Amino acid sequence: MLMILIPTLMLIPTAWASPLKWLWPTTLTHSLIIALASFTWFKAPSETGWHSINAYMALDPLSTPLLILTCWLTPLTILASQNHMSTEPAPRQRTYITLLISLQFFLILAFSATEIIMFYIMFEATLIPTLIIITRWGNQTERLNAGTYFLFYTLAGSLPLLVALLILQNNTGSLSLLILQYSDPLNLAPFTSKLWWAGCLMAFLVKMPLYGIHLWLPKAHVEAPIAGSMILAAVLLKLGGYGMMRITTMLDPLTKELSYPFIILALWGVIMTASICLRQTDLKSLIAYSSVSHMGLVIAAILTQTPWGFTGALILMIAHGLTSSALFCLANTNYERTHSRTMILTRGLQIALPLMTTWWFTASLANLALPPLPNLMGELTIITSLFGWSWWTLLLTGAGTLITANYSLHMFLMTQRGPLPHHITNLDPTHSREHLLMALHLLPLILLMLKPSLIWGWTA
Amino acid sequence: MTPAHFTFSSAFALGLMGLAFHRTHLLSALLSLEMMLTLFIALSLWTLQLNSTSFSTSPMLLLAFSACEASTGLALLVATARTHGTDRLQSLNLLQC
Amino acid sequence: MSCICFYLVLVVGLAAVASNPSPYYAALGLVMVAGVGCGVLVNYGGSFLSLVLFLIYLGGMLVVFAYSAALAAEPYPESWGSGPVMMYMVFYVLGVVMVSGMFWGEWYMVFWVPADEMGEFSMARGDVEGVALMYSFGGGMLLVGGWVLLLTLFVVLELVRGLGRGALRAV
Amino acid sequence: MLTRLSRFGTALPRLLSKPPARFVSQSKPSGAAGSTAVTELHPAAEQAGHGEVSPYVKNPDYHGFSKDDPVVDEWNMRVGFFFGISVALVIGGTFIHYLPDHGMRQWARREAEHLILQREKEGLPVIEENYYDPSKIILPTAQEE
Amino acid sequence: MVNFVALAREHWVNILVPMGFVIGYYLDRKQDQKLTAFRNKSVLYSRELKPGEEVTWK
Amino acid sequence: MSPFILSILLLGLGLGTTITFASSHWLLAWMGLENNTLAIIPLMAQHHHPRAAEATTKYFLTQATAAAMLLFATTSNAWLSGQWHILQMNHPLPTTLITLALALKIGLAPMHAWLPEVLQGLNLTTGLILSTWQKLAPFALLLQVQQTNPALTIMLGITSMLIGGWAGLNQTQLRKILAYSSIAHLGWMLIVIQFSPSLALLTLLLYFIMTSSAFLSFKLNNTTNINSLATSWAKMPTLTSLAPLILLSLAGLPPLTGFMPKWLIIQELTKQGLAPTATLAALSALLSLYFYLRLAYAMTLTISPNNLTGTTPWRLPSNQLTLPLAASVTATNFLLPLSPPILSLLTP
Repeated sequence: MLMILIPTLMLIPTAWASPLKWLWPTTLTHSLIIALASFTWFKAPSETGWHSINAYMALDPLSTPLLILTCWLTPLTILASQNHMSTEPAPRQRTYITLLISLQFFLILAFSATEIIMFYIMFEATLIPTLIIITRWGNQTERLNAGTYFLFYTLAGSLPLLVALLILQNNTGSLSLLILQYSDPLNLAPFTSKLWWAGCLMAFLVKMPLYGIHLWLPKAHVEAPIAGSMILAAVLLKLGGYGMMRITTMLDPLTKELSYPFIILALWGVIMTASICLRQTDLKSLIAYSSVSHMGLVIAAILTQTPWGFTGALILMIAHGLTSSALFCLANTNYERTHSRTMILTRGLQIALPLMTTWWFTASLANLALPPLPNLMGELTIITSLFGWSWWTLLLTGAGTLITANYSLHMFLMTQRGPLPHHITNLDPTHSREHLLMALHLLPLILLMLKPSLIWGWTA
Repeated sequence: MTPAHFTFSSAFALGLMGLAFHRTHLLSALLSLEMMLTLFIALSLWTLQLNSTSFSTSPMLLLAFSACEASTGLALLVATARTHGTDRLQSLNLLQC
Repeated sequence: MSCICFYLVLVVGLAAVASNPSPYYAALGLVMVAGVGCGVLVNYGGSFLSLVLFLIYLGGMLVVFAYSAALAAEPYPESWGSGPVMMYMVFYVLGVVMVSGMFWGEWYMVFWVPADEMGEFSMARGDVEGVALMYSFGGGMLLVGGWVLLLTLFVVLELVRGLGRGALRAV
Repeated sequence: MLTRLSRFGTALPRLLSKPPARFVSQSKPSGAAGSTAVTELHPAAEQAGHGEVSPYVKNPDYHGFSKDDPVVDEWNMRVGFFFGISVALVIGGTFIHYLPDHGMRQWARREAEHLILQREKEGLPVIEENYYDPSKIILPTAQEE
Repeated sequence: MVNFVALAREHWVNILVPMGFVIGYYLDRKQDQKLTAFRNKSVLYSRELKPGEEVTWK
Repeated sequence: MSPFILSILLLGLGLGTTITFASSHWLLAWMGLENNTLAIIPLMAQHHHPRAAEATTKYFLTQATAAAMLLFATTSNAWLSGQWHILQMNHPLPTTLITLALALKIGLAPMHAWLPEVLQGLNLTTGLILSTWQKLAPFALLLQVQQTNPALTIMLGITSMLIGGWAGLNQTQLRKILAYSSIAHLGWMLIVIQFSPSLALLTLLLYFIMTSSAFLSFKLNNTTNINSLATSWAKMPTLTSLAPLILLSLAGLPPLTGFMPKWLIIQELTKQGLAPTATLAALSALLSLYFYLRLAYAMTLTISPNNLTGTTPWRLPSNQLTLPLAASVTATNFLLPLSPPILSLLTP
């Protein structure tokens, strides 16, 4: 555990001490090495149990893939931000890298915490670097609004969680994840226990986000700089899913009935947000809404509380983390060249940036869950588990899949095909850096097809 | 409740209400603050009633402190009269929002 | 009975101060209260404390009179005869009467004069001896009191130092 | 109006004569002039004044890493590709591929096959509702409790 | 020689993260030993170290 | 002000609080409070401009009233129970009165209106003294008084938190914002004071640390309103980049020190079966968070257009003392991991 955590901390002095010329390659290289070292976490000695335990942290098959995703995403954010940070003065570049690294630090602590309060603190701790990244390095003035939305939605959801957790702590005497599932269920008055259930889940539902409390997400994504969007879509949303999976084991008798409206709302949100994507003009906003749509599936799967549901949710989270991050990077390559996110202004890029179209194609296909990719594996597992819960969900999930395919293709055709408008003929060619970035996003996704058991989670 | 207790309590409450509700002049407010006088009487009466001889120093100390307070209040009256030109409390409105 | 009269005057006097007349009259009310307070104390046998109150407080009131004459002089001073002041006065007195009604019937008179009980045998009165204790056992308190008076001296000096504008402005 | 214009003084002719390069009309000009390439309207060299000069002007072999120094740029690219692809993906992928029995799944499968073979040999049903043999579990009697 | 010094001056920062790995590995080991000691105090879980084994933890 | 007089005044300030700390008799405690009030008044009015004089007058009136109320309540207590000892208050009426008088003295919500105005009239150093040192003595008394009515302190606490959050929302003056933040923090302390006085004390001390780093950094930047915060990066770049952390620590966001008191207080409240109150308290922190966030936006997270004179100050050497600021900023941001030892230091 500490073997990854302490090098992550050491990245911060590295970022401040390295000469400016070598700042970006140094941090990139070292964070890549850390990501490589984090692969050792896959070496789990037991089937489903905890491993790499120390006093405060431990890993299990649920948290390991998410942790490795976190470690993998940090070098990618560093790689992606290099171009648009190059005009900033040196201390700000270093501060930016420091924020990204601190985000990785907090996320590692959050995913590996064995104490729920520790998880809670780190869950909230990720807000501050993200907030600063969004509001300091975003481009438009709306970023301040987006930052406020982001902070207040999350906090308003998660402060009741703190109270709920402390109630649980007063009743059980411990909040350790290692033993909590063996403790007795909470004895509260019926109405209070329902409120408690909602308090426990609301923070994660806001973070995921559930349809209806998702309004912070498109704003934050659209206004954030590329690294912010990437890490937000790829990892921060997954904190919500991870927290839900952890906490539902303690909500046991209540979830059976109380989850009904939430499952329905989540699935309804899949369709609604996917339909919003269909008529979206803003490229980043489209990708953000597609995140909401996918996360709706994850919420529904977790709330069914079946092993298949959990497996599907984890697979979809990992796959979506890589895919949506890749899509944001692609959107950013367009944005850096055309300075516009409006899709109608950036059409026909296949002619100008032909190799990039390959990446667009792959990423779009991954987003619409093409068969061998892990995205499909996740979605199929989720759809199956939901089908087991109720037959009627097939209407919603089926329609959702259909619309997802629709808007993914729409996004691809809109941006890549057709004639190139005259005002953007003078584009820079793509950089090797961007190809490296896309390769580092999509190759792991493709490689995961070969060994999906890595991201199956608890169920072997 | 003894009449003496009631008397100084109500007198104090009256002074407090006067301070809280009706202030035209800063000087009026300071005069209302002189409800400390009732506290002097109360302390003295308590001492005298209980025959605690050694406690009868306390009214003297109270008197010394309230004299200090009164003189500080009057000094502030001078200071505000210098800066604001009047001692009307309504003119003390620079800091409101 | 004189005691009850003193109490009444005390309360009415403070109501007179509180009902927001011009500072002239408020000071007058306070003088009245202080005088009555001396009476109350004498009634209880605290003649030394009463004397102290008389000397210090009424002496202090003189200063306040001077201040109100200098600073808060109004062209049309309001006494208790004027409308709003009278109204408040009546309101306050009525309020006190009503509150005292709440306690009606629960009065118990504790009217003993313990400081005088050994009067026949002692040369000095209890309160005098008590105050004199300030110079022996209560020396610490005397120090604190003296310190505060010194502090107040500096406080007042600092407060009225001003910006070199000299005298007070006209009202 | 004239007085206001006169404030520009000598700058005025310059302001009027040369429209800024960025204000390019996007509507198609009529006639033969319509075929003019847009690139002619704002060639790369003139962009220098807008703070955004294409790095390809300075370094045709630009890789997107360092705008100032071609050597640093290329070295950055090499380092990035080496550590990203060769080290992280290839070595990492190899490591994961040769991980000993991730999640003990192969072991579990072997055990299951063994168990099935054994049960078939013994003539027992392949799957049974009791995980343990109930006869082997010795419960304490009521008196002992 | 001078070249080496210049190189070291320019790239000494690259030692920080590997140093972090070393420190982290060392601390992990210490943690394991601590937990082993903790476990060997328990009657239920304590056991002797096998030959060549450093910690019973894990 | 002559240094001799200044030293006498500072001595009086320290002595007043110390006397109150040391006393077990209400009269002596009252004397300490009076001493304290008298000593700070010339410090507040030292510049003799109208706003300072006004603030001093308002402060004097409220503090004198509060002290008189305190003495009245203790005299009544003596009349009713014959007891002058601070720890042995058991008649409900004087206890309530004393609590209200002390609430007026430290500026708790229904009696809070003087605090923003007074703080607005002071310079930042005196404001810092006012919002830290001057709260100690009344708070020490508040800790010792045994509350007879549990609803009173909870109501005071909740109203303070809500009003402190709500009224700070539309302020543009930093000192007023800090005053409302002080009210909100005192609300947090009051809500837990009867359940765990040591926790309230811990909250107070942490609030002192956090608010002093806020005050000192504003002082270093020489700003008193939101507008002029925008140029602070030119004066003190490092501090400016740390400023959001200070402000968010005041707001109580997790990995920073400010979360510790909130966490512990919420824990104590849920332990007492007051979960709805705890939730309300936690959500009221969002109100305060909004204005802290606005300050952070103005100070660090946006960069305003600037002119040449605006960017020069950092070239000029500043001779202001930064060591206390550095220490308090460090403590403001990084004390949360140390919460177990800090807690065990303060809880008996």
